[in-house]
Amino acid sequence: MAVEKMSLAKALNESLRKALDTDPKVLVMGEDVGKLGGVFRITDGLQKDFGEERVIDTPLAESGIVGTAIGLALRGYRPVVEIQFDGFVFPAYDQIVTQLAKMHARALGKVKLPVVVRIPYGGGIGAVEHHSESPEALFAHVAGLKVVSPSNAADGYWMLQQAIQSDDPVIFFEPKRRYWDKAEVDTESIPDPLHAARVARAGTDITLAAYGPMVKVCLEAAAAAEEEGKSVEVLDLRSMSPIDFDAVQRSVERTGRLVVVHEAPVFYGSGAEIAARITERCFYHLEAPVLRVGGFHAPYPPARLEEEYLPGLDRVLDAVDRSLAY
Amino acid sequence: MAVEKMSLAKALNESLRKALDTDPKVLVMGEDVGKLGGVFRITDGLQKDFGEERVIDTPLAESGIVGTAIGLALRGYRPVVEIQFDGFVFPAYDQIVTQLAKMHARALGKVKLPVVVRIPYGGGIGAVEHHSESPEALFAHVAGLKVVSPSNAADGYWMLQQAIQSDDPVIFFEPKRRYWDKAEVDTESIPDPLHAARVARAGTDITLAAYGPMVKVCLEAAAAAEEEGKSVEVLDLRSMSPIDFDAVQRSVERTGRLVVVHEAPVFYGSGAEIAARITERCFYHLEAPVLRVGGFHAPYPPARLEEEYLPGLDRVLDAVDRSLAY
Amino acid sequence: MTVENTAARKPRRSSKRVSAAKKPTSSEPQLVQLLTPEGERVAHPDYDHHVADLGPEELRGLYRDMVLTRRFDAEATALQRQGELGLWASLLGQEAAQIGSGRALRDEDYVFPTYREHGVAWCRGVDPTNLLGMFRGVNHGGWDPSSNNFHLYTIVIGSQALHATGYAMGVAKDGADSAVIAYFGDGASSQGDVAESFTFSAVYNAPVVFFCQNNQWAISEPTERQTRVPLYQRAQGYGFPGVRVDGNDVLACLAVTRSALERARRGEGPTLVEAFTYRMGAHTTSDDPTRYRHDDERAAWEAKDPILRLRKYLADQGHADEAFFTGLEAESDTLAKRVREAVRAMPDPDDMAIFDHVYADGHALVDEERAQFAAYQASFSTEPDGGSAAGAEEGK
Amino acid sequence: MTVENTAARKPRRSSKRVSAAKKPTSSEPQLVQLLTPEGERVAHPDYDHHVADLGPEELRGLYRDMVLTRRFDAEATALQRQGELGLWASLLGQEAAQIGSGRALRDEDYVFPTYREHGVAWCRGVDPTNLLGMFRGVNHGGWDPSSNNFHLYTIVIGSQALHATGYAMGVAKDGADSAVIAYFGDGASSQGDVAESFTFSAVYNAPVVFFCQNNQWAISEPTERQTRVPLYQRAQGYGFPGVRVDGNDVLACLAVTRSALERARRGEGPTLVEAFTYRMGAHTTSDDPTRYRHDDERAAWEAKDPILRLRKYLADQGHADEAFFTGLEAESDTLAKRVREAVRAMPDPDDMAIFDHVYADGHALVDEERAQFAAYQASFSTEPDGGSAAGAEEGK
Ligand SMILES: Cc1ncc(C[n+]2csc(CCOP(=O)(O)OP(=O)(O)O)c2C)c(N)n1
Ligand SMILES: Cc1ncc(C[n+]2csc(CCOP(=O)(O)OP(=O)(O)O)c2C)c(N)n1
Ligand SMILES: [Mg+2]
Ligand SMILES: [Mg+2]
Repeated sequence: MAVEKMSLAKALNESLRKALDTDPKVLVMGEDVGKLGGVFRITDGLQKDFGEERVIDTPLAESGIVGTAIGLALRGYRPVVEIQFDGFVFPAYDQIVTQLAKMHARALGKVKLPVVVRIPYGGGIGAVEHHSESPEALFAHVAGLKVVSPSNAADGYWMLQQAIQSDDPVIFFEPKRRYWDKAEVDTESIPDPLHAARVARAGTDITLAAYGPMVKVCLEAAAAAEEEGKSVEVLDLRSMSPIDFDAVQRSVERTGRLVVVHEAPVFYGSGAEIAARITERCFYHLEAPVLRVGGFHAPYPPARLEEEYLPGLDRVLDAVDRSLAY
Repeated sequence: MAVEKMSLAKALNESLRKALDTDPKVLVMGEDVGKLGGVFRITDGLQKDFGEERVIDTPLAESGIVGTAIGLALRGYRPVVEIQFDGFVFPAYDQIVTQLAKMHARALGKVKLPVVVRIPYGGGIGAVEHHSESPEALFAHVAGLKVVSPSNAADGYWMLQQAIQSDDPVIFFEPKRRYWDKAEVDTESIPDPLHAARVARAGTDITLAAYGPMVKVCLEAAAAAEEEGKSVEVLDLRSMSPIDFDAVQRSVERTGRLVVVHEAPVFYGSGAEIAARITERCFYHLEAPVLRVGGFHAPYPPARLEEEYLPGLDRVLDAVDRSLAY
Repeated sequence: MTVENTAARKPRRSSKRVSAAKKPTSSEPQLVQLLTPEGERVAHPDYDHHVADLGPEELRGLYRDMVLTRRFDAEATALQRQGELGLWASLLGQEAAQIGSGRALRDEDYVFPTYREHGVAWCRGVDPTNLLGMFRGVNHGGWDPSSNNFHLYTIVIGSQALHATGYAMGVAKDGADSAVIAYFGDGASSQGDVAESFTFSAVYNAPVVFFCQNNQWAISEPTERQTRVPLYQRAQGYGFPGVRVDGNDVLACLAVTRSALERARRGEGPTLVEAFTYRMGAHTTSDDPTRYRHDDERAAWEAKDPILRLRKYLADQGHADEAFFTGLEAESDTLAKRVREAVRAMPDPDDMAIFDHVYADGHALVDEERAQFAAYQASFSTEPDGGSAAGAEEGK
Repeated sequence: MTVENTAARKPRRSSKRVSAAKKPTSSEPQLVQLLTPEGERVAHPDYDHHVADLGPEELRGLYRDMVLTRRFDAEATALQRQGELGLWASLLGQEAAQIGSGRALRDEDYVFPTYREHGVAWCRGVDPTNLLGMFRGVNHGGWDPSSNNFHLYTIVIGSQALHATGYAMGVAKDGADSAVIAYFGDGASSQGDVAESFTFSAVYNAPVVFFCQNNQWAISEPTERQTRVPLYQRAQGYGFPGVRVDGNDVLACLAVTRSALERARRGEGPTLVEAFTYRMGAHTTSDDPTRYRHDDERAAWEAKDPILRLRKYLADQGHADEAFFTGLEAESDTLAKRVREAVRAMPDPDDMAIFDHVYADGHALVDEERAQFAAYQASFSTEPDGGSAAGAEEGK
């Protein structure tokens, strides 16, 4: 049977397993991805089944992990790299920005860099510093990278398949606090394109655009708003680079209002890009300015404050109300 | 005499000299900053006059440079670090983002990090890869950092003074293709606050907001537009974090139109943040969507294409026309 | 006496490998040891004089430090289980490495720890409860590093080695008669930042000691995933000495660290100390070591316990009587109680603390967001005209 | 014969330092040399057999490689002066290091260069004009690395050491009988990436040779700013061998690199080769070395010229006659002419190339921006209804 209910974590694990099984060039690399199966168990059992040559525990050096993955890609491999937590991607940032993103262009297309960098990201799990960040804008600004984030198990399974099959480097942000959320996964369906947004809930009064962990919050907000008689459309953007602006435009042309929601700080965040572009595209359709709900311009706070820091139901609804009040 | 006409390069050099002279805790560190005086000669003569203990040639390791600067700051020094070119800041990105930006908050204010990271940035000098980039958004998104860029010699002198005196880490972007542009510098005047925007040219029909290398282009565009009977206001933002939104708002409330111009790629760039926020603040004042003129979503191209890639007079005027056509 | 690394030696003698012996190395690493696992004091020509000043009182002091540290650590683990802490990184097994090196420091020396140096913090006089804030989730550290010359815990592994090097460069510039010590783990030794700190400290001859606690594991990865030769040898290639010390021998750790610090203070530059020890517990309370290592390995290291061997020595030498040991137990209980109570009483930070200390000199956007958030929060308040859900509920 | 590093030896003998001798090191570094600056062949027990196969023809081949490379390099410098190139990084003085190591490679071996390995490129059969595109500013490299197993030039120093290591890990996975070589400079040796590549290659036993051209300078910084001991010793601390070779001796460079490559292919893992040489020219055509170094230093190294010593040897041994040398001069002229013409004929890229190859699988925004830019460009076209300035002018 191709349809099974599973958690996002399990879906990602199944997806890696399938990739390793199908393509001998696929490798899984990272810290503790072997026997431990990764700190979130996304690679659980893979080393046991595919061996140490395919599922590789690396030295603790993120630049080294991505740098050697680039070399392996040049040799014809398709490395899927795990960065243990969002806050630890920065030692690899130079390799990602100056090498991984640019080498294809540097070679005028003569080399391809099919490297996936998986990053569990975002807050909500009560963790210590550096374990709850949402740095997606820092990658989406960089040409040469593709940046995506699934919000549910089915997308987790399929988007990871597509990312691995992509000949471009993909930064794959996994919403860690949704790892244990279950959904039906049809491993034989034909998935949406990797970079297409999806209408997660149809509505007519206002559009909420989100991705990753915030899709669930937006769906809850939409349900709550419905009780107040407001019809809220929720778009799951799925991709932060490219962004499916056409889908957002279509929705905003109908609703006339847009709120973008993400965990990352609002300042210079993806909401800014969406607001700027959609305002340009839909200037005469917008009844209110595009509003943004997201993190504050502050380091991700200690765990006991994260409930306040993270955009939740109430903050989303507040923005919906503010938008509708225009 | 306190007023002297000098190049931006010379003004920066004088500013460093004054800081070294005034405060024994100020240090200058970087690759080739000693005998060579830096590849752009911004530190010319400083090691000769202040010695190797104050003007320090470092090993070729940017993470090491910023990381040791942090340690020196903890010891009470005020290091002014030079990154040789924009494209070489990324090996230091981890230290900047996870340490320099966050340590003050981590200590609940009990330590201060008065570190200035000087980065010659932007294109227009016909250089090879990695020597022409504008990565300011990648720093402005990060809380804990301040990000500024002077557009002229007088601001170069004073903003660097202020950055060095700041108890916060400041990423100081120097528009390298303006290094040789001269202006009057009054070394005894009272400067504007570091993060205040400045009206570089008053106008009534439309506002251009820019910083660093693009201010000159915008001023030229404004002059050209005047010949066509359009009154263009040019704001020199000077600071990308914080952004002086009040100043932009004041201007847009008068002109009703805004074009943001920068060299950095438009996608997820500072123009997005400005467009989003100003649209929210000035929703009923805007006669046209905020337009953005900037780099494309592509690696900075080889030198022979940079004239096309860089926003020039014509592309700014085109945006002015498009805005006015709304 | 310099003895061979016993973990590596046994399988060589029996000429077949036992599974727990996971450190086959090409060259036989030298391990500085002054106190055997059996509690026997052995002589070492290079290091004896560094502990010659230790009388019974000082030895009891070291013992007390280790016992109290272990007790504090156990209490913190318990507090995590009880939900009072979100996480705890136990130092169990590494007491000698931390107390030995920590007690080698002078007041004016400066420490850059990782996230596990609770024993070093103890030596610096940092109130143990101060360490718990970040693990409880009420702050990211928050203590004042300059009060005890003990920097904040650093979670991004290896970063602090550069801070230590820079700080030491500053110490040298100041002509101060002090030194700096940077702690990091075997796993962190692979980070480029650590290598760069070796380069910078060597080139500038900075007065810094790199103290690597090789506890054999970086979460699930054995040290072989980081190096194929003993870690202390890394220093050589950068032009400064490296030494491997028995990390479960508090005397040897004290002696070796004192020697390295003196060298630094004399202006002879950096030293790398590899304390060969063992992480007896899980990586953190979130970790499950049964997935990747065998119990027999742990058992082998239990026989080398740092506290037991000093206890034997103290008892054998008549340096401590039963009253001392029972008194210490009572003191441990008191400490544990104090910590427990302090943690439970630790208030959650105010919501608005999110906006505090982002900048030293302020930032317009932070001010704006703070004001907006305050207004937003106030909209849920109980004021009669509040239209929010909270207000409505209160108004029933 | 293993000789002492002569730069360091002289002052020791005279027991006072001359200013040009800027490498006082604690231990006397060993330098592998097979051909003295005077063109004398000296024996070396470890390395002689690695060049035993070289007959007169092969020796003339090495000579020819060095001469043509130098000539190409000089032409490129001239082309920069004439404005045909925006920049040039000259390899002058480093011909032996590059030709020696480059000729040690087999076809199936793979090279990761910096930005200065024009001689290695030559050995790989890369058309020299291919190298000039990036320096002219028409591309960022653009050649196909797999055609000659010669990767693109990498400007961010040190990065490519990791790519080489990863590639070598792949070679090992494939069970292929080949090896990888990574070039970097003395300055780049300080980068964390280089250290991490040492760690990874050692841990995975990757078949990679790290070839460090220590040309004494990193722009204006002498090697002492990067290390206080000879660089080849760095490898030791990571558990693999390091060797210093006379980088101006093409035979020694060939022998040492062959030996290291064979070791890699045998599955014995990485080797660090430090080629002790000298950057005779400026860092690049943008640099002004008079600001930071003395002429006498350059003069001392001129006496060790890599080409001259092989010429002497060839002549002394009767391996080459005057006809060979004059023939080679003519060949050099032809090469220079071909390069000059090719560069001058090198077209500027089409404006729209900005949008090419950003992604392999496309990206909606790139497509959108391409279309917008094309329309914008077209608005300046000469079409009668064009309202732009350009159109108006044309319409006059
Ligand atoms: C740059 C970075 N990458 C990954 C992590 C996640 N992480 C935390 S501790 C740890 C293992 C560290 O091992 P080691 O350095 O040996 O120290 P130990 O925990 O054994 O004391 C890892 C991988 C991190 N904190 N920082
Ligand atoms: C990461 C990085 N930082 C700085 C630079 C600027 N830069 C280019 S070459 C160079 C000196 C490199 O010296 P070395 O490694 O000795 O190589 P050489 O040029 O002598 O061949 C520097 C600092 C760079 N290219 N990359
Ligand atoms: Mg460890
Ligand atoms: Mg060099």
